Amino acid sequence: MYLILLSILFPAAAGLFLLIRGRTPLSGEKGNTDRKTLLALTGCFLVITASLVFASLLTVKEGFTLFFLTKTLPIYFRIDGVGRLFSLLAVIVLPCAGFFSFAYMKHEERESRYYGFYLLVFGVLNGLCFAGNLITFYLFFELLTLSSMPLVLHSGSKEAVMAGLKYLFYSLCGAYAALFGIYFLYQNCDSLTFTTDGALRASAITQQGGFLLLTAFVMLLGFGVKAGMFPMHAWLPAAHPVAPAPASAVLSAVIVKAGVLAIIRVLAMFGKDFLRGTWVQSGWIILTLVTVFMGSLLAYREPVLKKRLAYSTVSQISYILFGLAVMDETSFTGALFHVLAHGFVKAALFLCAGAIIYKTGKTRVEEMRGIGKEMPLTMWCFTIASLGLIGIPPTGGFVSKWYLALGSLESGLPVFGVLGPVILLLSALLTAGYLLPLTIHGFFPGADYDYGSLQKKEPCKLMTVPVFILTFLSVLIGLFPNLVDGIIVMAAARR
Amino acid sequence: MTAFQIILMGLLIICAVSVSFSKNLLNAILIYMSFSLVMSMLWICLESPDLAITEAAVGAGITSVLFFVTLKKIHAIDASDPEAKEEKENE
Amino acid sequence: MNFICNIPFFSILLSLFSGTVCSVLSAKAAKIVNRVVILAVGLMSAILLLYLLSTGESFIYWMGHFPAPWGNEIRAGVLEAGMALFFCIIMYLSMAGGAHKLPGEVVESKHNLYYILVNLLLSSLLALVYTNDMFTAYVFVEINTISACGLIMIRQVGRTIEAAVRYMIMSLLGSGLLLFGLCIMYDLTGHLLMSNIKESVGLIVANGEYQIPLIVSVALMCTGLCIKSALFPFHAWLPDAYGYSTVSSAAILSSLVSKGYIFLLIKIIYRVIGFSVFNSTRMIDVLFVFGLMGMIFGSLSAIKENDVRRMIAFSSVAQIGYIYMGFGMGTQAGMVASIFHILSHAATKSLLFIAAIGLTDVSGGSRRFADLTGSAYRNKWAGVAFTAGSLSMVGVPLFSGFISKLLFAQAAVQVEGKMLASLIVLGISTVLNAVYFMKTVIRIYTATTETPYEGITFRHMKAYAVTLVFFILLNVILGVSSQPVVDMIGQGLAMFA
Amino acid sequence: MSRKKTAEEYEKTFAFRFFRWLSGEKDPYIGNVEMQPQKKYEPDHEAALRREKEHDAIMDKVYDTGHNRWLHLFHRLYQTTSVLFCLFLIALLLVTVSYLPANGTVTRPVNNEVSARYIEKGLEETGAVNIVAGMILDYRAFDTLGESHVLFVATITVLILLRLNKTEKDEAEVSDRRFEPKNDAILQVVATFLVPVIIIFGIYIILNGHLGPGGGFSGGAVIGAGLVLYLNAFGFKKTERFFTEKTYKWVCFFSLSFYCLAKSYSFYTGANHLHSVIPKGTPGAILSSGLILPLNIAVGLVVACTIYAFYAMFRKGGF
Amino acid sequence: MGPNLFANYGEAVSAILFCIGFTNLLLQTNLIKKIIGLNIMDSAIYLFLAEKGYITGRVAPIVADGVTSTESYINPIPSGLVLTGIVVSVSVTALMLSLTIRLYTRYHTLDLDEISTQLKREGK
Repeated sequence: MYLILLSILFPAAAGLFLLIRGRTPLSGEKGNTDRKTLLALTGCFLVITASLVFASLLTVKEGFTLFFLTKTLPIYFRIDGVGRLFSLLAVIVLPCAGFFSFAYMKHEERESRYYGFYLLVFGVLNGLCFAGNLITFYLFFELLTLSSMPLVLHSGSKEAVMAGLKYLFYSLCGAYAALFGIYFLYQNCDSLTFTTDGALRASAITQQGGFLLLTAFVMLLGFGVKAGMFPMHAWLPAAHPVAPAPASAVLSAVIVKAGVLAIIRVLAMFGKDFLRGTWVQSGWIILTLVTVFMGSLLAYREPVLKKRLAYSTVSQISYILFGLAVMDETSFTGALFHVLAHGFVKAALFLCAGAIIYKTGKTRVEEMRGIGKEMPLTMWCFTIASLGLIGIPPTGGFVSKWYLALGSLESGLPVFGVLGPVILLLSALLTAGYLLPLTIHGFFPGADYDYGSLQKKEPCKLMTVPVFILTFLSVLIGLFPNLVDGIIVMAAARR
Repeated sequence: MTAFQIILMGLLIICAVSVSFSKNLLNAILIYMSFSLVMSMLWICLESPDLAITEAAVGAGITSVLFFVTLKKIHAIDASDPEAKEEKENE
Repeated sequence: MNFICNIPFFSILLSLFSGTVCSVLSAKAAKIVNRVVILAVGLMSAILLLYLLSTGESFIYWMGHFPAPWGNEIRAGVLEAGMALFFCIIMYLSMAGGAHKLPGEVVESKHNLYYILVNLLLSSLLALVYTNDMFTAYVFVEINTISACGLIMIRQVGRTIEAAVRYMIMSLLGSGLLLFGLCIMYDLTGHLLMSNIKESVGLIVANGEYQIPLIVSVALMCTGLCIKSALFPFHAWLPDAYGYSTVSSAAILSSLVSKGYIFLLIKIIYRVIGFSVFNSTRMIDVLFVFGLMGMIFGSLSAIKENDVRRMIAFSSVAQIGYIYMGFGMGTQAGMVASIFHILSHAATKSLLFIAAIGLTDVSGGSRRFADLTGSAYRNKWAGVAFTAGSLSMVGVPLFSGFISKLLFAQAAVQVEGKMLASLIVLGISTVLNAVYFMKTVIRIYTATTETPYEGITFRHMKAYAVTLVFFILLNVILGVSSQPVVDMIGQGLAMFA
Repeated sequence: MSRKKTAEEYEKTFAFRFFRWLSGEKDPYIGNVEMQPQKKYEPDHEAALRREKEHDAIMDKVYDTGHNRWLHLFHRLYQTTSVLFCLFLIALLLVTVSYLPANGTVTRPVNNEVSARYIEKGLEETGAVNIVAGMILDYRAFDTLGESHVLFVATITVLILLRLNKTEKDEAEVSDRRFEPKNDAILQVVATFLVPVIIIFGIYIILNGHLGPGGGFSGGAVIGAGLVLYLNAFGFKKTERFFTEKTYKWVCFFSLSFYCLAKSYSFYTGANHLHSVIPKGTPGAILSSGLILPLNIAVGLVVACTIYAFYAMFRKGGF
Repeated sequence: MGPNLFANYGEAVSAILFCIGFTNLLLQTNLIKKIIGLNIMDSAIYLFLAEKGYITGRVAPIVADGVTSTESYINPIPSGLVLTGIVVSVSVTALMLSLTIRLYTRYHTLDLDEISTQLKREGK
């Protein structure tokens, strides 16, 4: 029990410590040592937190109540399958991106603030994954928005501030919409503790069925904002280009997944049987499919690399949401698998993009011709990760998309059962279309490329190693899906 | 007695309305003073001598004096209107 | 009679008497007397609260030698004692937090007058809380109004005097309506004591006689108190009054004075008219609609504002709208939510005012957002406190604001006809709150490369920082362990009946 | 057959706006929410002055009601609606009045056991011949305590507003006297006769408060009026010999303290059912009716001083 | 319309006076007239209250010759309330008038709208 609490409070406290104590590193000798201590501290904190989380993932079995907010609303923590999965993702991606940013953030101002909030986000994410009921979850959901916003607007430029505000307002609006759903659930459930399948009272379903469906839809939309679902996706492409690359990686790989986690929880609260076959399901599937297709299309048209990746996130997250919306065992497995796969891949991609920007300063795709010659290692990782995102067999992406398509076909939904896989396939083609040219032009810049000006720009180890790890993991789960299957099955059983 | 009361009340309403429409502030205050006096008479009619005494001392006396002083102060600030000598209204 | 039962009487008389005493004391002594009195009253109220919680029954205290319908009475129950305690806490913290601004904004020779006003304000609030007699309530409402006016214009700049005039005009309209309604009520029932009036009102309703005068009287009293507590269309005086008076005054005014009137309204609803009779009048719908409008328009005006303190003041308009919306729901749950919101809003709003003054002080006294940029770095404590207050206003869990919104939503869900309207407006207003408060928070945490203003460290504002810490704690306590408070409110309302 | 549109034309189409929204490029905050990029602070006085001038110009334009027809119209509308509202209020109140119990009759709810007891037992329970005095100073003394503090707090606010410091005070006196003759002989002669009469009358009203109409407040007001007359006739110099701010402060303090403490004693004994040691005396005698006479005296002192203080404050901001 | 409008002529008059005062307080631009309106409004309420106590044919509640029967005196309660009320209204009037003086020394006008215009012009 204390492990859970510690793994939430330690990083939060460490983050606050850095925020309060930290001052901007000065230039010169003193600044350098200051910076070194800061980095060492942050590194230690990250490692300690990660080990704490691992320890609690492995050892903690029972939930516990911290205190009661009101008589019937406890702050309750528990580690279940789904939480374990998401926590695993967070605990791998966050330290990687953290170490990456040690190199990346070298020339930015106010590093201590960045690391402070980074650690805060880590703590809050742990809380989010370990939350055992809806109110606790909502608490950490709000805190996540608030603590991750400073990462987005870190640079303090006008665009960054506007993007940060946009992120904040989109997320808050979504969260409030969801909050009203929570009020209704609170009225119609015996308790808000997460269950496996439906917590609604039978009487409520018969009496207020229509209203509850509306509530479910509003909650899905509200949490869908965080997951970048279609009508409210606009904050993602605005926030990503301005945020520092490691922050984008975290944002896209983990924080956006908080929305997915939320939707899984909501789905479990309402129960699949309650929602299956209703207009809510169809509406939701339509939204996800629109998002999948539209995201890919927009990514295809987008010239700025990070923005392209952001649209790609919009599209890929909706793969997961589609898998959830189908409400079929297989597709659910696929969705969970895609959470991991996409998390690793997208983090790797963003870190690669960050490395490119850091070393060459180029942000647009057409400028990146011949980049593979300059930074071969990075580009190789980029290529492999791209393949993962497209879903080419040896990678994790393939496995997840296979499950998704299979589940959708198995579910026997009238139109979407078939339409879904088709759109997924189309979108995968588009994904190939917007990611592979980068590799192709990167390695084969064409005859007119000026090889004379070419110079090796491979980044330092602090940058490449995290990228390697993430790429390797994305391939690993593709090669040995059974490794993850254990967790997934557990998650699927106790969702 | 009733007729007297009704006349007094009519006077009250007349006073109140003419306060609202009088252009000159001094006039307004004077009318308000008479309003208070009528009021105190009315209270005698209503068998409340305590109120009558108090109203006569306060409404017609003190309050009006304060109004006059205020008016005088205001004219003094303007230093333009020399007809502000009516502050000697007590009892 | 247990000796503890004397506490309400002691607290009122002590604060009243201390006002008189302060008039012959020097500024310094008056300050000490003021602090001691507030603390003593707070302590006594706490003891009384514990006593009442243990006995579980309210009691009546004769003010004189004569029993119920002949003499004055005061009455103490859980809710009253709790309110008194809470008012004392907020008042003490507000006074402590704003003490350092007083010498700069008020002439030295008038300091003791300021403390007289505060003492009398406290006594009038206590009397409003404890009284069981309508006419006593009216008299103390007047004391409350006049001393609040004094608190506004003690800092004598043009704006505050203008605001004081506007405040007085609105307040006097309100008092007039209240008194008129009270007179009609007296004519119908022949009583001035709350419990006796309630009996007679029950008879009147049962007989079906005098229906129209009854409704008109209720409407007049409600309108009067609404005007006095700055419900939406009557809020014109509020931004200037809160925005330009000295900071302790602003905190006290926004968190206590208007709340005193609202508490009186609650007493009238429960103890004079009767909850069910009140609900059967159309008055609650009117309150509901104006509450909703206040929530929206207050927030919209706050968004447009470019002066941080006026922004907070406009936010008060919105928050008072919340309280009236709770009344308008016409259920017990709505009432509990409103009362909780009174507490939560008082704790938060005074925190915001006091924190804002810290921020403006390190920005050369300017309240414009442009100058406030980065001020949270210059005064770290105020920055943190402002952020905490904003989070509470926005309704982030763990702060008191979340609980009150939760209670409102729960109450709204139970009311058939008004559910959708209240939930939607609650949502919109919350988002609007988020817009202007988070905007400010980002603004004060946007670092400036170069500022003309000096920062301030802990050493130079110990008392101020400690006050802020207490305020934040109060907020968090209300947000985390709300259940006992809500239970207490429920128990107190049950005692009202 | 598609027609190529120019960029400008395209920007106006719905499709463009739709795609802009779709791709998240549209920012609803720009221009709506105030948030500008960070600028370095540069003190620029000229710009500030210019801004101020422009601001003034704009304000002139907006608030020049003579030329601003819409504002004028709005004012008219506001006034009309207010008048209509007041007419409505009159109608409402008249309807209410018409439903009230009939005036002057014995059977109304107002004439119940409360007033009956005041009349029947008032004399014996309070010792006051004037039942009203007995009622406000004994039965309902808490109200009256509040009332005298209303007066007190009003004086305090007036002090806050109008009290001046030493130098300002002298100037104020000079400017105050500008328009009136000093030492008006007629006034002084009249005042010599009138002032003692007025003050004695006031004292009579106070002391007779429990026996007949009158009481502390009205008597105090009469005395105050006498003091004001004296002040007007003889000027501040004369009055300051016996009445200064200090006198006021202490008189007020002692009277109010006495009031507070006496009433506290009576409340305390009443509520705790203790025997009060204050004798009631024989009804009708001057020294009777327990605390009512001393309380009347205290109130009278406070009121007299307060009224004089009001006047002096209004005249020259101090005394 | 109820049955007692003409029997309650005193109350009716006081209602009308109340509204006149109310209108003055609300509408007059001149502060001093506003204050007079306030006083009229208060007086109207006191008249209303005093009418409540009045019973035809009885005398003021000052015990004469030791007669203490209910039949001989009017109801004393309203008189007491009005007495308290008058003090309150005097205090408020004094306060308002001193505010007026301060405001006038600062802005040289008695018109509140004009003052707010001036305030906006000052921009502070």
